[in-house]
Amino acid sequence: MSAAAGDARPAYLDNAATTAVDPRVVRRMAECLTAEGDFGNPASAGHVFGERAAQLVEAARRQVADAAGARAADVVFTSGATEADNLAIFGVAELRREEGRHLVTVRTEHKAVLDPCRALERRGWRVTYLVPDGDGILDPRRVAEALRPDTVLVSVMHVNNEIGTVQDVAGIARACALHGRAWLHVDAAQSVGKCGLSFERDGIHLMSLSAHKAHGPKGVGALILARARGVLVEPRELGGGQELGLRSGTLATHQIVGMGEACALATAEGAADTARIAGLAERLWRGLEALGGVWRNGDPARSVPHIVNLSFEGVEGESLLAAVRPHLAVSTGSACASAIGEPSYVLRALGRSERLAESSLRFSLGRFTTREEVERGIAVVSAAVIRLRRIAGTSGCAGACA
Amino acid sequence: MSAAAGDARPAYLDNAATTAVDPRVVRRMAECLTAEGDFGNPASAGHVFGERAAQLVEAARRQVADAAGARAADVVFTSGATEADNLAIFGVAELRREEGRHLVTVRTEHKAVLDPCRALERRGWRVTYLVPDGDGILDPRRVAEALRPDTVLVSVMHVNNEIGTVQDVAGIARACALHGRAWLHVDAAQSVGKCGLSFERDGIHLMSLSAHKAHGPKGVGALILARARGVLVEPRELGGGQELGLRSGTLATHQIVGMGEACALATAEGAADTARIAGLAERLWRGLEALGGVWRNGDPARSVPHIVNLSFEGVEGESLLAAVRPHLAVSTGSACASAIGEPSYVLRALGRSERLAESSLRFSLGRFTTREEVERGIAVVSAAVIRLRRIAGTSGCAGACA
Amino acid sequence: MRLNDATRRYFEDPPCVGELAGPGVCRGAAGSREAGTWVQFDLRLVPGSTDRIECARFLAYGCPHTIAAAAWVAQQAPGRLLRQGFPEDVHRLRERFEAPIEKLGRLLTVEDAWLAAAAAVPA
Amino acid sequence: MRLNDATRRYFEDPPCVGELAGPGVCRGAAGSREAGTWVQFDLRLVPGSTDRIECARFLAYGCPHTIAAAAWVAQQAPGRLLRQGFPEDVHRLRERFEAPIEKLGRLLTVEDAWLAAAAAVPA
Ligand SMILES: Cc1ncc(COP(=O)(O)O)c(C=O)c1O
Ligand SMILES: Cc1ncc(COP(=O)(O)O)c(C=O)c1O
Repeated sequence: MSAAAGDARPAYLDNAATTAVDPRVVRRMAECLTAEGDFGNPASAGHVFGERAAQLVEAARRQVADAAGARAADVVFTSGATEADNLAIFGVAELRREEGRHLVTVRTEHKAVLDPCRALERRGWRVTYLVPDGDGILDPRRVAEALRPDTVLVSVMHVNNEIGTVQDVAGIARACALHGRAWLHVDAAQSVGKCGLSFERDGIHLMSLSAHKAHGPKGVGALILARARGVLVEPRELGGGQELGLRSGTLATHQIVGMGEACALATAEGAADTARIAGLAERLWRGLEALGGVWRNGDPARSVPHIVNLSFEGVEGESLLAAVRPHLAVSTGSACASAIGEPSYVLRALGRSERLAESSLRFSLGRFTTREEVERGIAVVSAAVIRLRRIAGTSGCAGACA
Repeated sequence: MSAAAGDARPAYLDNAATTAVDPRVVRRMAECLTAEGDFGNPASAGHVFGERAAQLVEAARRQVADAAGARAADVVFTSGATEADNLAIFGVAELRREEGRHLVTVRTEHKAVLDPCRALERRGWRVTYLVPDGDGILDPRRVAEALRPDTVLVSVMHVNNEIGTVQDVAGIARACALHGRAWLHVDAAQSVGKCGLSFERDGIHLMSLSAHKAHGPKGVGALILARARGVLVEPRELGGGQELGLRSGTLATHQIVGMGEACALATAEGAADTARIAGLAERLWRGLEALGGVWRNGDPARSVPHIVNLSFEGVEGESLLAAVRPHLAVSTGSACASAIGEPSYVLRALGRSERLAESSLRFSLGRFTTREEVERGIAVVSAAVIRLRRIAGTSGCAGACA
Repeated sequence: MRLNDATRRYFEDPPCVGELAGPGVCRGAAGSREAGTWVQFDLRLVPGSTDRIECARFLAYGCPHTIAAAAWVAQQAPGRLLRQGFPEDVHRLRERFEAPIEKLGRLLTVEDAWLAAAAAVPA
Repeated sequence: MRLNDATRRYFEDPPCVGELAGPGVCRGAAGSREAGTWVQFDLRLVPGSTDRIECARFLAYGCPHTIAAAAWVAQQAPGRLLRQGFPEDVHRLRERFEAPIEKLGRLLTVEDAWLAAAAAVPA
């Protein structure tokens, strides 16, 4: 624990829960707030305050579209990826309900996808939940097999928020195109800046984004819909008719401008950030692997380096967390899951024992993660694991006794 | 038009569309964004970044509750009043659908209330649309008469966004309590800082708030529900389980902190602001009344002074707007309505002719409105009306020829 | 509501606003204020002529395009012959002021007012 | 996960961790690592005594409350008599460490391990 002594705040290795906003993003946001700035309501057509705000929103829409490989006209701003996921799933279900009432998704999706699916099941829809392999990867052939004539939507996340694995969404899109009429929704909340997105090229129909996982502000996201390919949703927020009537509500200029800027930075700097983070992630893994009895969740060759999820044998999960958290901000499950406090259903779906799933830590790195924070992470976790194994009498048995 | 010459930007008299964020609010928001600040995810229980963010959210919840005369535990944060209105109406309808399928609302409500009601009608619900009197006031007895055994919700706005009239929500709440089991939803998006709100004392069941009408940020609002009195809604955003499961999605700390601070400032300074604005509004009215043929919409004795809605005889509406808008940011209908471009249904509901409704301007004042802006407004509008009446040949006939 | 330069100029500072009186003046109007568009032209003929226009004045209650079009038309009047008809094809007029297609009816009201004034010449 | 001061102290720096060997040591365990909670006590009796405890050591695989409670119990051991039973009523122990009620079962595992060790004394 001495590694952390004297430090005012724990090292932050929880960037998959949320990231610090980039100061360049903050600067752009600040320009849209006060009386001297562009504070107008983008819906106030006809006076310069409104027109200027609308221009800023449209410029941001371009930036978001560019980061996703999509057309600007297909971007609908929302309050985050949770709303985007709900809009995609309920919105398509409502729109296409006469065509069929079957959905396909994956056990390792975020709750913002799984909970709407459950709600639809309660209303009589059928949902197939696919299980990825032990490395977290879903074979597109499994999707093809699950498609039925009445399947209207397939929902598969791109970068998994707990283990960082990247699904082959292009392959899944091809499977959907070949076998039936289902649209493909991709939850890409964790993807921006971490790996390339190509909405148009991959033939994706709907995609959810969130700004705050990529050094943008919390409370803003987007649903991208391939309108030129006939994709639509039944709107869920009705009123002012903003966003082509697909999502009413005053557009939050500063939030949208912030998301746009964060996307532009991700486009410009994402590859360099990722390369640097890959080095840090490798150091973290090597440093902790040395403890013995440490398992890496998800195939690193098919994952973004930003998320390193490790299971520690021979230590109990709650004690591991309690020991490291005063010195290190890390998660077990996703931040959302930690509001509820249940063991990671994602790791369980990958076949980890309940015990080992509980003794797992998610380290997640971002643009502002320093080498020093990673070293601190290694020191803190090593000390905790060694101490707890000593107390548990499991020091000598790495590899067998968990 | 010379009144505006040399000014970089038009005078902003469109505070009912949106307001500039108070610099004190901006400062608090800025503290929750960057790596040095409280950028954590409030759902990240267990490390200080998350805990600190959660504390800030809870402090803001208190501030919002105080401004509304409600209990902090009853505040559910949303992305704005549009979402709050949709959650109230769809959420109650879904929850209580077995008890009855009748709603009562008013023709002069915001679209964020009327459009959900229309959507419910398409699904077989019955909606009674009450019409206020010519001054925009709804007699609570009209509500009592409209209640049926199967009425589950009454939705009435507090401060009207186009004409500023204040409904007797306490009286309407009493009518609801006496005649049936309907819950009362109050759209108070325009109320914060303009006049007192007393959610608990008035016996209101649900209330929608928005931050950006009261010098807070756009993109954040709240739905208040009297949970202690058994009021609930069926949630519409599912996922992480935030806000007691009533509204999932990562809580946007800076937005919520901004709303809290805006509410605290409204509580502390709203009365003084309102007194000052009343003086400015009086000056505006006197200055424009002198033109002759100018009608005030809504009973000023039962309105907030922040909104002054005037109809100008003898000038065509589009020309009036075109003449003033380069020099003055004002609205005809609400900002939302102006995204669509239809004549004000609110003024029509009050019995104004289509012509006169179109020739109306909404001047709306806020904390940052200066006397100079009001004088500029008087000068710009007077010049435009005089010029257009001369062109229309209606100069001599104020009072009869519109 | 985007106004092009011509529209803004003729709307904000229209020439030929007003009425004419006296011998040789013919007046015509079309539309109604109640319906949202009303235009009146007064045409004064060159003394002794029954065809050549000396000058024109207009009044208009209507949108910026209506006002701008009426002003522009009145400005073209001096020297024209009544029998030459309306100074510009209505579709050309609409292009000149980039009026949206929904406003064609209002420009036709401008033409109707002009034709009514021309028709008011004592035979 | 809020830990009170006592829990944090006994969790972060627990006394009496380890095992004992040799004559006069009795060992008992309860729970299982697979189920998430496992506790073992080694009690050494004062030489010659069949009742008075000289010292105790523990091992624990479990949550912070389990570790803290086991450490505290082991610390109380020296000088106690076996027949006095578990050093503290489990409900009092739960209050001492402010463990949530759901964790009562884990504290009972600590007690079970102690009782198993006491029962292991050669009769
Ligand atoms: C994969 C994934 N989907 C959806 C969400 C929800 O996004 P938001 O926080 O913008 O509501 C998150 C983050 O919590 C996520 O990681
Ligand atoms: C009365 C009223 N209700 C609802 C809204 C919508 O609120 P928001 O802009 O926060 O979506 C507005 C503002 O546009 C309003 O004036």
